[in-house]
Amino acid sequence: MYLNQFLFLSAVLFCIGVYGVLTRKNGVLVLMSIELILNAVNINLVAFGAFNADLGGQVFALFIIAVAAAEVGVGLAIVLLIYRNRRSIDVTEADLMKG
Amino acid sequence: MLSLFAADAVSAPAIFDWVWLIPAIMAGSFLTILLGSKRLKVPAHFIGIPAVIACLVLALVTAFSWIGYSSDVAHSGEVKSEESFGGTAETAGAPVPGFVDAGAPTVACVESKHGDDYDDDGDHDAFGAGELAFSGELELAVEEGEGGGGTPCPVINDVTWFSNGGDPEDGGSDITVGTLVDGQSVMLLVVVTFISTLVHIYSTDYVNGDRRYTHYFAFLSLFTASMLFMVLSSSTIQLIVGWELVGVCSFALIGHWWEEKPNSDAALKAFLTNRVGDIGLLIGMIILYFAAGKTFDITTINTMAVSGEISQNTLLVAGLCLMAAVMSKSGQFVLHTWLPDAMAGPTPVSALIHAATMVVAGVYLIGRLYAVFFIGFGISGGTLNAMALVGGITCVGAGLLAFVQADIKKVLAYSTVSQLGYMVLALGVGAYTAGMFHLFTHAIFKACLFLGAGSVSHACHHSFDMKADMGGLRKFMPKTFWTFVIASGALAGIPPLAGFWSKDEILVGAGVWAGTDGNGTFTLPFIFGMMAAAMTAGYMTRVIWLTFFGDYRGHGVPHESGPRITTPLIILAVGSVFAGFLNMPKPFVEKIGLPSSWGLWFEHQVEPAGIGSFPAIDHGKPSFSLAIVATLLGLGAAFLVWNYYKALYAKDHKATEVTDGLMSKIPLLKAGHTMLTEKYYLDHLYTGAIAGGTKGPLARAAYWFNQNVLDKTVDTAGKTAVATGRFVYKYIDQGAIDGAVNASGASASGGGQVLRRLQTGRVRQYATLMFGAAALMAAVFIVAI
Amino acid sequence: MENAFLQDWGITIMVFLPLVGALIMMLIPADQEENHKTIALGTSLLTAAIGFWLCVDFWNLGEAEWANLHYVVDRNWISVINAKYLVGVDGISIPLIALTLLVVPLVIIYSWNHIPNPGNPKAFLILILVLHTGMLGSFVAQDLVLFFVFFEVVLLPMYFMIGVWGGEDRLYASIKFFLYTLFGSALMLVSFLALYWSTGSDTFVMAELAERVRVEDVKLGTQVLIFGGMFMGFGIKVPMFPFHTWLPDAHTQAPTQGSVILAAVLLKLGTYGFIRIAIQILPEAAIEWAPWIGLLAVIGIIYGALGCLAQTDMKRLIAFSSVAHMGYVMLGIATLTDFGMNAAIFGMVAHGLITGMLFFIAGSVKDRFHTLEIKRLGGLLLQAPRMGWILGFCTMASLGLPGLAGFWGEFPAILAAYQPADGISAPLFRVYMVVAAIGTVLAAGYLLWLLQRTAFGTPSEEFENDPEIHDMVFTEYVAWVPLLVLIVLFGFVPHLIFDLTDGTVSGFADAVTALGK
Amino acid sequence: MSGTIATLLATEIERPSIDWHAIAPELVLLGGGALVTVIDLIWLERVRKIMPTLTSLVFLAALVPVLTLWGDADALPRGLWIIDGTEPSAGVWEGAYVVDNYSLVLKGLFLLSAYVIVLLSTNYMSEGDYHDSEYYQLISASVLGMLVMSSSRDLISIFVALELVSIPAYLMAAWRKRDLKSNEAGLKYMLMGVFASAILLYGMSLLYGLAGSTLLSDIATTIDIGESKPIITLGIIFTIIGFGFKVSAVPFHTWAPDTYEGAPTPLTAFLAVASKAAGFVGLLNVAIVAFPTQADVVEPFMWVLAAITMTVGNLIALRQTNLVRMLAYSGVAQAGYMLAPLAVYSGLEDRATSAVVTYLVIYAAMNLGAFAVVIIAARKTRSGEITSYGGMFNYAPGLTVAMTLFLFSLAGIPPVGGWWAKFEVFRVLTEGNRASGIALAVVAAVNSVVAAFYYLNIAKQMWFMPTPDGDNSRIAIPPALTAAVVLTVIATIATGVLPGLVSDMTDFVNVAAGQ
Repeated sequence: MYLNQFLFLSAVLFCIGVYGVLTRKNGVLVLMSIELILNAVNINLVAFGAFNADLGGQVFALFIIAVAAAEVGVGLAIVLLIYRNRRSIDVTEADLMKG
Repeated sequence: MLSLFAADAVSAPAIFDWVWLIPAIMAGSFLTILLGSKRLKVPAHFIGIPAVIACLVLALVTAFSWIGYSSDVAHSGEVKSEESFGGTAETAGAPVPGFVDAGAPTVACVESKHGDDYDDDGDHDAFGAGELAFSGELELAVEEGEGGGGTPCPVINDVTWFSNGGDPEDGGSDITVGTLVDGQSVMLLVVVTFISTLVHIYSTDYVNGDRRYTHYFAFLSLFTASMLFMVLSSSTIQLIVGWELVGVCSFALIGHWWEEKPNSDAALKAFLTNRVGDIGLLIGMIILYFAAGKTFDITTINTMAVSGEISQNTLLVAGLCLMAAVMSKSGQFVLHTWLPDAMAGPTPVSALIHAATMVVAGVYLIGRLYAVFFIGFGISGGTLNAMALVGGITCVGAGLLAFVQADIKKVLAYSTVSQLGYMVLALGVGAYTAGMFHLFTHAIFKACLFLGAGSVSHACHHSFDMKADMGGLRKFMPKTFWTFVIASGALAGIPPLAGFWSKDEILVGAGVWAGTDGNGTFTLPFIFGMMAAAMTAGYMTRVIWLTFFGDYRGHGVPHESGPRITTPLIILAVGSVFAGFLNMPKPFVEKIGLPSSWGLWFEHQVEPAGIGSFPAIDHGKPSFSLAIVATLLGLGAAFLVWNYYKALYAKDHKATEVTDGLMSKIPLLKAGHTMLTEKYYLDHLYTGAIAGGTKGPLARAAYWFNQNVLDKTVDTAGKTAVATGRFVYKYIDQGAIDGAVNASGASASGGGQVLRRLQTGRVRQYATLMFGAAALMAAVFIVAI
Repeated sequence: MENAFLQDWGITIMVFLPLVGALIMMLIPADQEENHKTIALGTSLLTAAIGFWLCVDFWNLGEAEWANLHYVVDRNWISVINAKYLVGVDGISIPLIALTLLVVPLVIIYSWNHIPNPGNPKAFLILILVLHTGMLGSFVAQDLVLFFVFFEVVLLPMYFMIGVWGGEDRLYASIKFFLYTLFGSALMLVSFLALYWSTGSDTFVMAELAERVRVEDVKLGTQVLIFGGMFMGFGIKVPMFPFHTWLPDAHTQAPTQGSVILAAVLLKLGTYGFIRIAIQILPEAAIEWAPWIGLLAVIGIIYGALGCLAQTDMKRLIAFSSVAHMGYVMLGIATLTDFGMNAAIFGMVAHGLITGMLFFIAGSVKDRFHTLEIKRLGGLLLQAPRMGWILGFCTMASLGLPGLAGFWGEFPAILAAYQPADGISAPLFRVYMVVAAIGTVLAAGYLLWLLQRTAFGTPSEEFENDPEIHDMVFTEYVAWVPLLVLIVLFGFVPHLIFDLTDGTVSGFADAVTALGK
Repeated sequence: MSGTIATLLATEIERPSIDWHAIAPELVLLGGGALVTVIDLIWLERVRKIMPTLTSLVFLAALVPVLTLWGDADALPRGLWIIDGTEPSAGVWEGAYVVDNYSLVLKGLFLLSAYVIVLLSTNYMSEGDYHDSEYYQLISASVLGMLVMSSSRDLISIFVALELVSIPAYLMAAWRKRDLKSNEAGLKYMLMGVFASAILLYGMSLLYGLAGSTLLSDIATTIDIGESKPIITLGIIFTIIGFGFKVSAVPFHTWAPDTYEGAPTPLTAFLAVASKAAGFVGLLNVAIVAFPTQADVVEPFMWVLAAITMTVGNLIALRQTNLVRMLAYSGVAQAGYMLAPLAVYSGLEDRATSAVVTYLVIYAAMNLGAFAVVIIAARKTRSGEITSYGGMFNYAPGLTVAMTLFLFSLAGIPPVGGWWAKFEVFRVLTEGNRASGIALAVVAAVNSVVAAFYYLNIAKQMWFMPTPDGDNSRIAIPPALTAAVVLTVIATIATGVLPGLVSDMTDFVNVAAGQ
């Protein structure tokens, strides 16, 4: 396997994730898109770690997984909160404050 | 310093060290009146009159001391001068290097001055009082000297007021004040205190009951003090100070009745016109300051001018600048317009300030810095120069204007302008003594005329309108009449009254008439002078007729004024008769069998001939034929006018002007007459230019003037300035400059408004912006780096 | 020798005492108005006592010593940039310090019964005291950073004074004042820093910097640029044309006390800065800039006068006259000669006294007539004769009448322009001289016109029988008389100031001369 | 295999000796926070009243080891492990966690800011219907993240610290559960935050890949291998963007105004001061420690970022009508000034760091003060509109004076602190005598004038305008808030009058070496 295959995969995932963040209205989907980006990062890290024969990349990836879980947890909580007050999880509707 | 001179040198009388007391007394009088009069419940004149009399006494003592001193010097000098002619300088008593003009026994008057500057802290007390009380360092340099040529040097008492820019050696300069006593200043000292005394006395009656009686006397005192301060100046900066102070007093007194706008307008006009001239004064003095090696000292400047250390070009430029000051202060064309307006002030003030003293300050200035003018304008051997020309034009131009005035004071005002022109003309042709002498005699008879006019108006319910409110007054007020006639005669140059002598000498000085040999041949000024001589007699005859002859045209019954008014008139009239005898030509004196020393007595006292600070001038030789011709011209003009009015009277007892005479028939004459009544359109010109550059025909300008400006005679330059000011303020200041500032603020604010639209409130767009910017920047940097 | 106590503490106590007073006042409830006035006055008088003691002690050092810094206190302040708490006074700071010490108590006395709307003497007086500290500090600071801080300290109180107690347009005026000055000082700061870097970056002390500029041989181009930054900073404060537009607004809208302080002291910070900092440190650049400064100065003279002639409001007219008068001061400075700079400092003091007085009068007129519109005024001499005469006196002083203080600021400046320092075009300055001389006519014009329209004539109908219009009151006498006396005193004894400043100024001028040759 | 296991069991691990003193602040905060949580769990409502007190005591307690560490200056810098003299027991992450002057100053700053924020929160939280115990625990957690951040010199720990700072803040932003604005604030902050950290992580992953190490100092030495410049650039820019979000640099600032406005005001203060400071610390760490050789990328990028940040922030702030929003934009602009030294940091790493930290310290004092006043004023006006501050001088003169001082400090006018912060920035910008630096200095100078305009606008409202409802009754200020205002006023004035107080602490030597 070549390193660039992983990097390419990661880049594609990253782009899909970004696309998702920028286009999805559904808050949960946005969070999932971000998860995609984080996984792209993880692939990068693991691949580079292997490439460099360094454990650091994998450790980093583990940390990211753990932190991502916390992030999504909090994120979902907030989305739920929004849903409870607005009966909608369309993030584009939240524009009370602007300017 | 004394040791520089021979052992038998004549020492200057002690009084010369104390002349500073004279202005100081008047300043004290001013302060006392201002602060104390009301509180002490003392009428203001109780303070003012004793003060001014004390000054008069001191001035007279000074004058007699000067006479004695100068004759002592002349006496001791005569002996020496004969020896010194042989070239033995050591016996001349002043073996001072430099400045010795070949042939002429010139005495340097300044060399000893800065020879040894010393701090004299012990002498504080000498100047511990009055306005010369300065704390800190006091440098006292007493300089006394006398020349071998028979004329004493000016006696200067200087204190160093302060130093600026370091010590003199390091390129700094000492600024000194002090007194300079010489013939010219002593003469003015006497004139000012004398006229001032009479005016004080006169005023107690004239302004009796005025609501600002105290204030009036206070300013009279202040004026006298300032005038004396200026007269005694030893440095140009002191002269400037005095010059401005008399201007302010003039301002305050012209505007004495400031409740009425025309009065305050006149005051403003006077002050502002003088300010215009002051530009020249300041610049001229500055040029001289640097040219003479950073000094304001008048004697030094004169000496350096004479010795050629200052180039003639510099002197010319400085002289021209100073001429501007002379033109404004002494009412020369074209800056004379303020002087007739200044008649808005109380009449005694007009007599004192606007006839006898302040207005001659310009003439005095020329005399004070005569070396500068004489050499700068190249008077010696000249035919025409700026000064003589200005003087000539003024004396004729103003004389013409005097013919068309209805207001008696205005006639006198224009006459004053004309006579001041005469004096300037005299100095312009190099007739120094004649100019000064005319100043002297004119002060006396013109003061008499003004006070007489005041007396007349006192009788005629405070009107000055000869045509409407006067006529036939000789029967009601004989004293006023006779004094007025005598003074008019003196003014018109009728022998043997005062004006005759002084005027004659001026005409002689022009050096045109055969055998007079002046400094040059000043043909044009001479013609002007002759014309003015004729005109003077003419318009004074007109005044006398309109005022004292014919029928009384006013209302009520006029009465003679009280003794406090008539006494000064009589004193001045006597003076008008006799003042001229002070400077009779020598040939005449010899011919009538008087001692020779009576001839040119005034000249001997006043003219500092032969000293290093005075230029070598030539004197014209008197001519009987010229005197006769000039007198005949005057008498002829008077005769014509007299007959004109007599004929008029025969037709209509109340008439004052011919309504269908030649004036109205011949267009040219009519235009000329209009020209005169409109005062040569000078006021129109100034104001017209301001108000929008009206360039229409003269008549339209006149009409416009009559309609719009007559009751709004704001100072001429003022209005342009105001208009310009408005324009600049509105469009440049508030428009462009301020606008730019405000606009940049507005655009910042507008930019903020636009940028706010970025903040849509939609999180998706935020994310897009964030990632878009990130991607864009990454792309740019990757490509660029 | 300096008094030992003054040597150690004199300046510091003088500068910070007002601040202590202000702190005490902060702790006292606002409704005890009398207490506040008493404390404020007491503080300012105490400050004045110490300050004048210092001045007298300085005077007694003798003329030879006046050129040097005295009572120097040198402490580390900000060690990372080696900025110091370095204060001291010499001949050119003493006159301005004395002026400040005099004016502030007078203003507080005047405030006794002239607290402008909306009242609240506590805050008002605290602001004056804070201003006091800032102004004194600026005049004693010998370190650029310290100077900068004091220079800026005066901003705040003045801003609020205009904004809270000002006239109808106060908001606009106060913000304009603030932003203009801030803009100038931002550039000034940048130029200070540039100076710091270009001279080896280890000192902000003015005298040392002057020395270093010479030793390090800083390039002329750099010097000129740095001078340019200072020029903006000081020029706005002066204010010089064309940065003057804040001044008329600020003056017009400020309460009387604010106007007086602004005219009497604040404007001088700019001109003082020019002499003390710009010229002392960068004489070479000063020669390059002199023609431009001179040009702007004479433009200011004429322009200010024209501005005055266009005014319909008494206070605004006086404000514009400041532009013209400061033009003379700047002309004097631009000559870079000792005579000119002496005149400039004299002009600062004279303008402070005279224009300060004029603003006092304008304030009192406003108090009585509730308007300053010249058209509606008139006949002041009839209704309040003493005030009218004082107005007349002040206009005379302001137009430069010899024998009064104004003359000595104006005439020597014009005189010095005839022969500027070596290296500066004399013909050019002679043209400036003529223009400046013409300015004196215009000055007479607008001032007398003002006098005529307000003091002369008869009162208009609306005020004819107004019972509110009365002559001067006690506090006005107390506040005004010292100023009037000094106007006369300095007119007759100008060397009180000239002698003081001469030594220091000659030193600066000699540095210029040495370069110009 | 078993042998291996046996060997493993038998082998004594040489446990690196941990420098407990060095990490004591974190430990105290961690332990204290845990203790507070336990107390809350046990006694519930009964201890609710004392929660803020307890939390603030925890912060102060954590400050003690910071001070002792500072006092033991000779032992600095120190790391997680004790390094004995003879044989360095190099741990895996040797150099990943550094306690030096720089980090100690920041720790002190974070703890004190947190203390003030607790003071600000006390009344706000207890008077609303909020879960205040949890709030304080979240704050403790977030502050712990900040402490870690200031010592972190490793990508992993920086990331963890960043998330530790952020995640509690997401929750707190949405704390007013029933308030739609607060929900929205939390949502926007959270979504943007996680997106930004995702981008940050992607950048970090690239950097890691090229350097082969997560340690910043390793990255500094190994990254400079020419051929992968585009990747390095991408990595650097993405990494910086992650922090750029945190410090609300334009154009990553968009969340800030909305979140500031919607979130509970004390939390806003927290975000504007502490959280932003944490972002700057991260930024400084990577820029100074990891990218000293990459100045050709970082500097221009920072230049652009600084210039547009201060300009856009100021211009938009000019048009704000809501005070909190205006403060948000002002904070954006202030971030621009703080970014500016990084535009010229190469060769001046220590000086740039000093300038930024000095700015952070002074900014914390003045901005917290401003928020304190906003919180107090809101108790009366119940509005965030700038116009509602009209006439405040009449009913709360002391507060008005305090607010004025904060505003003038923010505008950078002596003698209050802000001037020195700006001065330091200007000093760094002009120091190298580089055109870019001077140009940025001019931009900053012009901006500070623009900024003065809107700060003055508030001062104007308070001093010059009438009270909108005409109610000039005095307002009662709770002691906690009074204390907060007094503390911040003192700090603001002291830093301005005696800048040495800050500068002597922030005069760092050799930050980059982490030694």
